[in-house]
Amino acid sequence: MSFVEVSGFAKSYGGNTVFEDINFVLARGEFVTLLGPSGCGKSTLLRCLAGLVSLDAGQFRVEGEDITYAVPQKRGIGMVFQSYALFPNMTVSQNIAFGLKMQKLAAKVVASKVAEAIELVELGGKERAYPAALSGGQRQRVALARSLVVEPRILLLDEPLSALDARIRRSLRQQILDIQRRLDLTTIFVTHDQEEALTLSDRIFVMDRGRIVQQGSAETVYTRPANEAVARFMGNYNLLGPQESRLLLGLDIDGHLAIRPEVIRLFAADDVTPGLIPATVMHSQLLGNVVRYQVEAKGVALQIDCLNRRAADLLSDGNRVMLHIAPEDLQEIAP
Amino acid sequence: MSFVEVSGFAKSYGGNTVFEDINFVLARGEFVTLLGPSGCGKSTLLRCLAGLVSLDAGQFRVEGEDITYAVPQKRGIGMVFQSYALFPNMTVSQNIAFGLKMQKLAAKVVASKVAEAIELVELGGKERAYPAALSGGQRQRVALARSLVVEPRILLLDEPLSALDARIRRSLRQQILDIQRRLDLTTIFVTHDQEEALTLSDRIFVMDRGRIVQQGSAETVYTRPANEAVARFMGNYNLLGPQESRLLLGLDIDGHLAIRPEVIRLFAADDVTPGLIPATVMHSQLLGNVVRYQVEAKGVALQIDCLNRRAADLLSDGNRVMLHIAPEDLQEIAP
Amino acid sequence: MATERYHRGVVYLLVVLLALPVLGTLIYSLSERWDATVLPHGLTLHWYTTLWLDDRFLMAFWHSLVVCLGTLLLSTILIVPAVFAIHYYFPRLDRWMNILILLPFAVPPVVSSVGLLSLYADGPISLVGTPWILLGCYFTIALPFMYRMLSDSLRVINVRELVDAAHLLGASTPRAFWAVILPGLRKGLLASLFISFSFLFGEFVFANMLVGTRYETLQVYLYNMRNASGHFTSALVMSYFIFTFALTWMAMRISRQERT
Amino acid sequence: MATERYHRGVVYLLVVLLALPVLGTLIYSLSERWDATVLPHGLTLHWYTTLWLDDRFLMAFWHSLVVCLGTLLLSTILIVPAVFAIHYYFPRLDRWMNILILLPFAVPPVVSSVGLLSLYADGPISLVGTPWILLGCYFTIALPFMYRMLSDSLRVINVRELVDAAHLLGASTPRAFWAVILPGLRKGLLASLFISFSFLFGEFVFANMLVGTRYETLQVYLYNMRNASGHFTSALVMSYFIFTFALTWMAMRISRQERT
Repeated sequence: MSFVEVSGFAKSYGGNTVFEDINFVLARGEFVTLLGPSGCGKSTLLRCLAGLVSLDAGQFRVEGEDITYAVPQKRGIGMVFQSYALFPNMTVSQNIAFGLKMQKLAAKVVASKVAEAIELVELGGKERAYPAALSGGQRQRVALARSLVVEPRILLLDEPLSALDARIRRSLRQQILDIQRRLDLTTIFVTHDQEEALTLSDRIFVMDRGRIVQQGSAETVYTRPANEAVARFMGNYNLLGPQESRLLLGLDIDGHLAIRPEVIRLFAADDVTPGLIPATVMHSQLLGNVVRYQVEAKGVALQIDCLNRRAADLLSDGNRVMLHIAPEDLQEIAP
Repeated sequence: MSFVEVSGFAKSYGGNTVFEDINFVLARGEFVTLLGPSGCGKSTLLRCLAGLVSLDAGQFRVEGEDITYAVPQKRGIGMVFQSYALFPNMTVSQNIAFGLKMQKLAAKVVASKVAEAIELVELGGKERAYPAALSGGQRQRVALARSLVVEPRILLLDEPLSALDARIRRSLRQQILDIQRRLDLTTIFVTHDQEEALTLSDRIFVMDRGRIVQQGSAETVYTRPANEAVARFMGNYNLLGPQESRLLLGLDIDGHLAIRPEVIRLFAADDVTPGLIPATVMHSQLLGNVVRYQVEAKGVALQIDCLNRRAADLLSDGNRVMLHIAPEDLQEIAP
Repeated sequence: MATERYHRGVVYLLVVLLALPVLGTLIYSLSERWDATVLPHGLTLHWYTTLWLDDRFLMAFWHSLVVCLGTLLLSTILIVPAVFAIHYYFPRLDRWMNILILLPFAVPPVVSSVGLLSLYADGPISLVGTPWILLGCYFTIALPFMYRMLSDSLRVINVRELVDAAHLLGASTPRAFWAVILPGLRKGLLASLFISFSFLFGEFVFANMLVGTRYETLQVYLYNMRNASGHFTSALVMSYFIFTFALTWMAMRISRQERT
Repeated sequence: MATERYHRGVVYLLVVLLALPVLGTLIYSLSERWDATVLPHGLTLHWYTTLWLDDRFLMAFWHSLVVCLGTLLLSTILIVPAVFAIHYYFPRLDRWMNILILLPFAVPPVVSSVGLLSLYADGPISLVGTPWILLGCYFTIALPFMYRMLSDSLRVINVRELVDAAHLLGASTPRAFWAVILPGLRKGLLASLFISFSFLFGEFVFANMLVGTRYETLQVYLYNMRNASGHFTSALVMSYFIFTFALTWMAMRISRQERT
């Protein structure tokens, strides 16, 4: 028996299918990400899990108990919203205490649990501040503490980092992961950001047009995308059509061939090792730690990522190079 | 004589210095980026160049002509705003035609120039659309066309891509660069995004607390930061204090030592080449094309970026490795 | 669910409370007699034709139109540039204006009428009894609506940046105002004019106390007719209601379009 | 620059237009005589003491307070749950409510008074002449202000998400309303109550036409005193002005705090 079992979830609004045929199981303490472009149905799915939106079909079990039709108050599910949803008329402490007060716990117990939660999210000193006086990152940490303090069985996070700027996003991401590991909390994280999904998750569920199109670890989803849509969404894959595959590699393939830009190796133009493919640098972009080259090899345009190791090693437009693509890095891919 | 000469620019509001001692020259057709964290004064500097905000001190020459006190209408400067600033009551064509009509050009000339500009920014078919009906990326292209059609001597771009999502941002970035190259337009681009600055600019001016702290090419600014603030802002530099330098490398240095995470090379734990430093992997993060390791070597925590070439090559937490740091990659840096 | 039913009930109650008197008046105005019986007797348009052929009614209607439209013209000329000036040059003044324009709310018409009457009673200029004094008073009534709605319209369109953009493209400030800002105000202006019109058209206290029958407006006529047949006054009320409701509806349509 | 000066001029003109009558009345109320001379004669508080020791004035003041506060209590009980219900359960209804609440603007008090008078004149229930009928009429006046301001307050606080969050933390809908939504409405509610109060307190037409001297309110008293000494009425006007201006200022303060 799995900790969480979701089977046959389906939902539509006025004839439009939001999602359908959603099935997955989670182990206790697992961190999974629902990853997909905006409008793929992932947020609505999360709201259905929380009981805030009713399902059309499906069954939802947690620890064997069927809670498909339970009211949100009785599910034991915590949720963090993209817009924080902090109670503006309450201080940080009062916000965090709200769920405990609903359980009618003694004031002393409430106070000690709130203090613990505030320490957990490192907001000491902000107890009496109102949400309006906090930064975005601090607000989201209050929201996190408020959800955690009632000890939910499952934590749902609905794009919690989208409204924050890049630096805060990275540090809060790490903090969420640390807390989740420490509490061994079963967590579902919704995002449209690939890097977020890759760095956080035990498993990634990729959603596309209302369906889960791939479930797997970060490495698997990134390196073995199930179809073209996943490949396009996950990285900057070079996707070769049948004709391009023939031109570049002399292979006869019906479908598409995917090659990640970071697996292609560059060698000097005078390298005579057999199997190398001659190419010309068309354009280069310094992205920081990585240099991205656009090259042309046998009439096929390819993108190659290299580390930015030494300024002297950077290739200029028009430079000739040799490429090496290992056969095990070629992937046939479903359309 | 340089195309643009800015000397001694200073501005303060009610006792607070916004910027001071700003000096630079630009060659015709140069693309420079003003890069800095928010609140460093870069946007106000841009508005001063446009004549929208008055200067406290300084001189501004374009093609030798002193336009320090010229009204915005007479400067021959085009500007694109972060919020687009499109005229909501006018169609795309009317927006683009506005500047030409102010010059009282014949209707026929206006029409042909507008058509040309629309083609330049690839908005054919949208001539009669109102801004409200366009996507963010399309709006910014209209704003770009509107500024370009009057053939300004200098184009100013004030974080034009900040309001757009990641994919659109990347493609519009490329489009702006292509147009700038084609028209050989002297351009000043304001941003707080390092990647944007690195990929776009001939030169980057790094601003910090109202001053330009470094001017140089993308490669120079990225690989040779002038001080600690620039190093922290530009990348994920490993910054070692005097004690850490001694521990890790046996070097006696007063200041800080900066090492970029992508220049450190990893070797197998059993490699006996002299000069290698033994280390332990503490943590790894898959960022997509790059894997980021946190390692500990001789009691010093380091961050290392590697390409994500093969799943089998990924190191797990606790793995032992050997590091190689080339002496030429060590940089002493001003505090 | 019980909570939801309670809430739903409150909403319906509100609707009924608002609609009932209107319906009663409509039936009354269309019936020949409705005395001690529960249901009215006889359907007739007699009361409506009597009303619309009455010269005094038509003259009062005309007076109201002149005063209202005059006020709106004056208000537009004064308030539109003022709102723009405040938003472009002195944005911090907007806060103070929002208090200032509440003055007319703080001083109800009876109070200011009595005040104005005692001020002008012995003064050299005799505005009392002329429509000119109404123009001034009505201006203070229109001001809050117009200022607020125009100010809201401007807040949406980021005046400073649009004018900056127009300047950089070679436009002068007046040119930028006419070409870029005014069109954005058009719908807000129309909506506020409609609302002000229906409010001014219904103004009674100033008209009665300061001018009275010397320049009888529609409301004063209506007041003086209050002892006529109930059916006649109901016809008057319904005519009026339909007229201003059509106006208000147009104002709503315009302000809704503006939002999209 | 010429444009800027023109705009600045318009702003000053507006301020003067609004402030001048108030200043004149103030001086008049504090002077013993101000007849044919340019400047007033003698400084006195006589007119103020006369006013505040008049029993009829105090009774009228009391009547006005009772009717206004009664209306506000009724409005709060009905409108607050209605606004919440509309925003939480039927958000699309908000558009229709915004039209519906304009009905009182479309039907001016004279029109509805005449309508109500003819409706009730022959009817079995005789509300005319009692304060109860004022309560009903005043409710329709308070409704637009209260609905609009409360609705604006709710639009800012994202009702649905806050209630969802409260539900997930174990709160029922009524509990979520009391603990999370109502406190957010508090300031908007207070501000709208103040505005409604100063508007209702200044209402004259309904009070005079439907109730008159049978339950004399402050405005009716003021109207009936209009032929008293100009100095006396000026003192009345100024007392009134200071009272409601203080109220309005409090309302502004509260609604400003709300925004920060």
